[in-house]
Amino acid sequence: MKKIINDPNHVVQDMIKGMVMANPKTVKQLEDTLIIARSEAPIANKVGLVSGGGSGHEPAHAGYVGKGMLDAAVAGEVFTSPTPDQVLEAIKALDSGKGVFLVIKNYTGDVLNFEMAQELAEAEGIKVEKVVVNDDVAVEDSSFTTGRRGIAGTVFVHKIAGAKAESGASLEEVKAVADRVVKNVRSMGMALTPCTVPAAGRPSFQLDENEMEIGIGIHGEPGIERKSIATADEIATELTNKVLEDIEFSIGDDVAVMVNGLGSTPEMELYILNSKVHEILNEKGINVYKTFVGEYMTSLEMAGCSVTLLKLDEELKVLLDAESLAPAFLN
Amino acid sequence: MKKIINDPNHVVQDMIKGMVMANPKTVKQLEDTLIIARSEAPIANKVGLVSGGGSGHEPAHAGYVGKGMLDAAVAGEVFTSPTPDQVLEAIKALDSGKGVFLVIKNYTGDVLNFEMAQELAEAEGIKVEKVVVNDDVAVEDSSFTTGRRGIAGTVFVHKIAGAKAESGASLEEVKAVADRVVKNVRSMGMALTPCTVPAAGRPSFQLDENEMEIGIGIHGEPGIERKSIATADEIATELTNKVLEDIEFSIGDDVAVMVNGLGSTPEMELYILNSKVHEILNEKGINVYKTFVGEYMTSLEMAGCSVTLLKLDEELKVLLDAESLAPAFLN
Amino acid sequence: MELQVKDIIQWFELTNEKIQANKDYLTSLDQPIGDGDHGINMARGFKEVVNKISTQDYENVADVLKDVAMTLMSKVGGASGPIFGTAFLKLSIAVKGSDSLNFETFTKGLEEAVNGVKQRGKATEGEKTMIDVWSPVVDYLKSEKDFQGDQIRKTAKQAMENTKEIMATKGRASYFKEKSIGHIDPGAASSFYIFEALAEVIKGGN
Amino acid sequence: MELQVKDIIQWFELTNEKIQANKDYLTSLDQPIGDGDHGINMARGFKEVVNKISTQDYENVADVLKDVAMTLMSKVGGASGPIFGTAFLKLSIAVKGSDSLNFETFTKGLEEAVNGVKQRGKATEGEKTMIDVWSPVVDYLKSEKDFQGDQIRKTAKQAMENTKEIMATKGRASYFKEKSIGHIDPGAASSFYIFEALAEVIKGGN
Ligand SMILES: Nc1ncnc2c1ncn2[C@@H]1O[C@H](COP(=O)(O)OP(=O)(O)O)[C@@H](O)[C@H]1O
Ligand SMILES: Nc1ncnc2c1ncn2[C@@H]1O[C@H](COP(=O)(O)OP(=O)(O)O)[C@@H](O)[C@H]1O
Ligand SMILES: [Mg+2]
Ligand SMILES: [Mg+2]
Ligand SMILES: [Mg+2]
Ligand SMILES: [Mg+2]
Repeated sequence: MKKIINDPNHVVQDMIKGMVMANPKTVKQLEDTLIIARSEAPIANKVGLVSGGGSGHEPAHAGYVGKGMLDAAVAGEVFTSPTPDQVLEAIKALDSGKGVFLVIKNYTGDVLNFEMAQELAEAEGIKVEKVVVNDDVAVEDSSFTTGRRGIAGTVFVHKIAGAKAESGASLEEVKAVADRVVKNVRSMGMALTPCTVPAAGRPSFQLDENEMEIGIGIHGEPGIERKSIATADEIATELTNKVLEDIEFSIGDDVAVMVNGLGSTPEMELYILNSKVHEILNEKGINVYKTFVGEYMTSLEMAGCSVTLLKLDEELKVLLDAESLAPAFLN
Repeated sequence: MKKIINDPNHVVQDMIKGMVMANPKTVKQLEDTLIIARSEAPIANKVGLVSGGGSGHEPAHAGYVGKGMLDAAVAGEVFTSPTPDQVLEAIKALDSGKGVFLVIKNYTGDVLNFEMAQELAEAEGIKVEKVVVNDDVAVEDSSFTTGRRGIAGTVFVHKIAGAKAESGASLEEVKAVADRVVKNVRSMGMALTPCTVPAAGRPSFQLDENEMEIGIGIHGEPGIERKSIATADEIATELTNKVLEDIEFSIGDDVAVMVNGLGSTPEMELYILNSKVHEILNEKGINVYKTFVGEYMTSLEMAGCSVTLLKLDEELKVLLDAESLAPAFLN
Repeated sequence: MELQVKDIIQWFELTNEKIQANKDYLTSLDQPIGDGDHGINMARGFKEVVNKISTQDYENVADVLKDVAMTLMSKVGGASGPIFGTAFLKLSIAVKGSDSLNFETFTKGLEEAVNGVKQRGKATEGEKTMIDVWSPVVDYLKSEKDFQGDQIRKTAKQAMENTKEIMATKGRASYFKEKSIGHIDPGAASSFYIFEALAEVIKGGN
Repeated sequence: MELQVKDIIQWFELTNEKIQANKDYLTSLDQPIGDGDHGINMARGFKEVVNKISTQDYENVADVLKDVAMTLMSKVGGASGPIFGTAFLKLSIAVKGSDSLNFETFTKGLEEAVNGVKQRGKATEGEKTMIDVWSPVVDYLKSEKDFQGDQIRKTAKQAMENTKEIMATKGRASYFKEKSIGHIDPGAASSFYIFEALAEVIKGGN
């Protein structure tokens, strides 16, 4: 394991410290927690937006804390959901009376811990709503979720629900738009190499020199198929078609595209892939409204990528284009 | 070699295509070239800003094309400077009569090819000035440069000279401020793993499982020392101190910090490093004005990082804070 | 026999020893069919459990169990934190009031624990989770009259081994079914250590 | 003998064959002391050179050399593109007017080429570059009266081998000096292929 770290059991704490130091004006760490919140939180008359999950997916989720996106991100240990007490702290720190909205990726751990926090917060009289993001079309049920996994599409939920909340919308309105994003977003990923959880010290799986794994999750959970490495065009075609099969698109539909790197795949390769994704969408008469190429939801230093499509209506476009001051999604 | 590509000899063309597709409103590819330019170029009454160099350093340089930064980026083959005719095309496409400014990283190839382009452009009556960036304190002269190499500090030159040019400054004024950035910026890097040039098909060097290389260049050129892998704190200390030794800082000086990932180092690790860099600067009484953590000047999928410090005066602060619409440096 | 406060404390001290000793093994079980953190999670959690309970004075067993539950809940995270947390919380609630645990109360409490886990995680037997160890142990206890350490251990061990053969059923895609076969469920393995530790406490107490 | 247009064309065809055959070798020379692209660069450039000159009709040698130079300049990039481009451009300019090249003109032209390279790259002998092959070849030619293929080849080969021993001098840090020793300079190696090809043309022409 070759990593620039101090203590493998202390990476999350050390990271959070470095994040706050990098953005001292915009974010703060809530004392004795692994929560990064907007420095001005709680914000009066605004629904608070909380997300989070295991660490190792940076810039998710702390990079999306900022005006127009999240109000707080709760970090768990690497690939491990944060605990209910931490999520509860975030909810309590954000609530300004208008309620708090939770964006949860669909993993058993995340769902259980966030739900327990929700129950505890509700018991304290705080209004809480949530959305569970399940954009990954690779697997119907995976070894540790019920239903689809949540991957890179989550970032669109942060952006759009964040813009809605920023506009002063109610908790119900924020939930409605977040649900609409979840309904319209699909993703699929693939990997060329595994990644190593620092405290584990060895790679989570093995892939031969000429193998790739299609449909992999963002923690190295198994995918659909392991096969010989293909060209960028073939990979783009397989991922894009799987996504397109799963959601109804009509000619003239507007989509946002995200070509997401999982960690060590160079931007060069993501752009090569992007070119084919666009070609496929053009052929089908689907209109690309906006494209995002880069690292948005990573899996430590895994090599690989995912392709996300979000079908847009007029309101979603406006919210996607709205201002964001989150360091990892400046807009 | 595991890469998401089509033809190893065609990666740069494919990448440029995908880049333009991702940002169709803001940039264009100049026909029959590997040049990405702002879609509205040439811009009347504005000094044109051109940079570029070998590919494989993405988002450098095309990601920095946009309002407030570069007007064009010329891409060479992977790790190979673009040719004079390409640079000349960019100069000609940008010139609006106010002259064109070249930002060159100090590698023999870049300097030679850009200089020849400058000579050819001047012969056609275009005013051209340049700056050669040499921020890398690791080596005095390297195997293929005379003088120091140019690495991540170049991004600050793009940002600040870009903001100056955007403000309507003259060619001489742009050059003066770029020279000031170069005088005040220093960097140093290290690597944990090598990278593979697609057309070469094998890694550029070897590092043992417990080895790192200090002072490495962004093409895998040799550094100062190969030694046992150290902790993040030790690495931060070594890199930061080398930079601090090279440039005079006084208590109360303002600096911009860039903690740059070389390709496959997770953001988590960069933030861990950042925390120690800040600690060292705090101890010395140096004031961090702004911090940039992420991938700014990469070396394909190399694992490693660099630390850059830029000493700021009042004008540099204003220019650093000025608006930028370049996709890789939104501000 | 009846389990006293000191027995319950010893139960978790022994569990912790086993978890720490098998941390890497538990993580390795989580790598092929999970995300490779189970040993790390459990080791972090049980270390804190022992830190917590070995410095407190307890009047009754329910309070020990509650501290165990709350510590797991707030230190483990992931799926296993709330699941094991819920299990011990339900056990604690079920045995409230008793300052020692007789066989019947314990069995009843463990049954409540399994029900709580099923409700919390929306899972049931045969889905390759820790339930596939806890539920057979409860079934075995219900067929008995008193604590028998060896039999508890044997039942848990067999149940853990059996998770190897379980393949994902309803809703799980076919490629997944095959992939999960042949692997012991990590949560089942840590559950085995929990019951093995219990068995040792019982044996010592006999 | 005098080198005719067809000889010059053959010179670059043979050079191209050698460069293509040794592309990986040249790249591997560039890995320890450079950035691992020299073979790729040279192969890309010389392929284009041959494409260009084998489809044109030439009246005189200077025009062939000019096309070689311009093609290298616009297709190679890196340091070697402008360097080799400049070398052949200077040679072309120096031999302008002659429709074939006698020994004296060629030698004079090659000397101009080396001067041009030194000026362009601000380097000189003993700095572990292609100059350390070109310059000894010019020196040898100046000591001769006519083309002798074998001797040109031998001189270039020896000079190339000698770059192994050269260590970075003035200004180059000490750690670097040591690292570069023991490695042939990649540009010196490709220069050797250029002169070896020339030697074969001469031999054939004799
Ligand atoms: N819904 C569930 N019900 C009961 N146990 C579960 C459930 N989901 C997961 N588990 C248990 O949790 C274990 C995984 O724990 P762990 O690896 O620590 O958390 P995570 O899956 O979040 O990484 C599984 O092996 C399984 O025994
Ligand atoms: N200043 C210089 N003068 C002469 N030759 C040089 C100079 N710099 C580099 N070279 C030659 O160029 C070769 C490297 O070429 P190449 O690898 O293609 O370009 P780059 O160094 O830009 O990657 C070196 O081996 C050396 O022979
Ligand atoms: Mg986990
Ligand atoms: Mg090069
Ligand atoms: Mg796990
Ligand atoms: Mg080279």
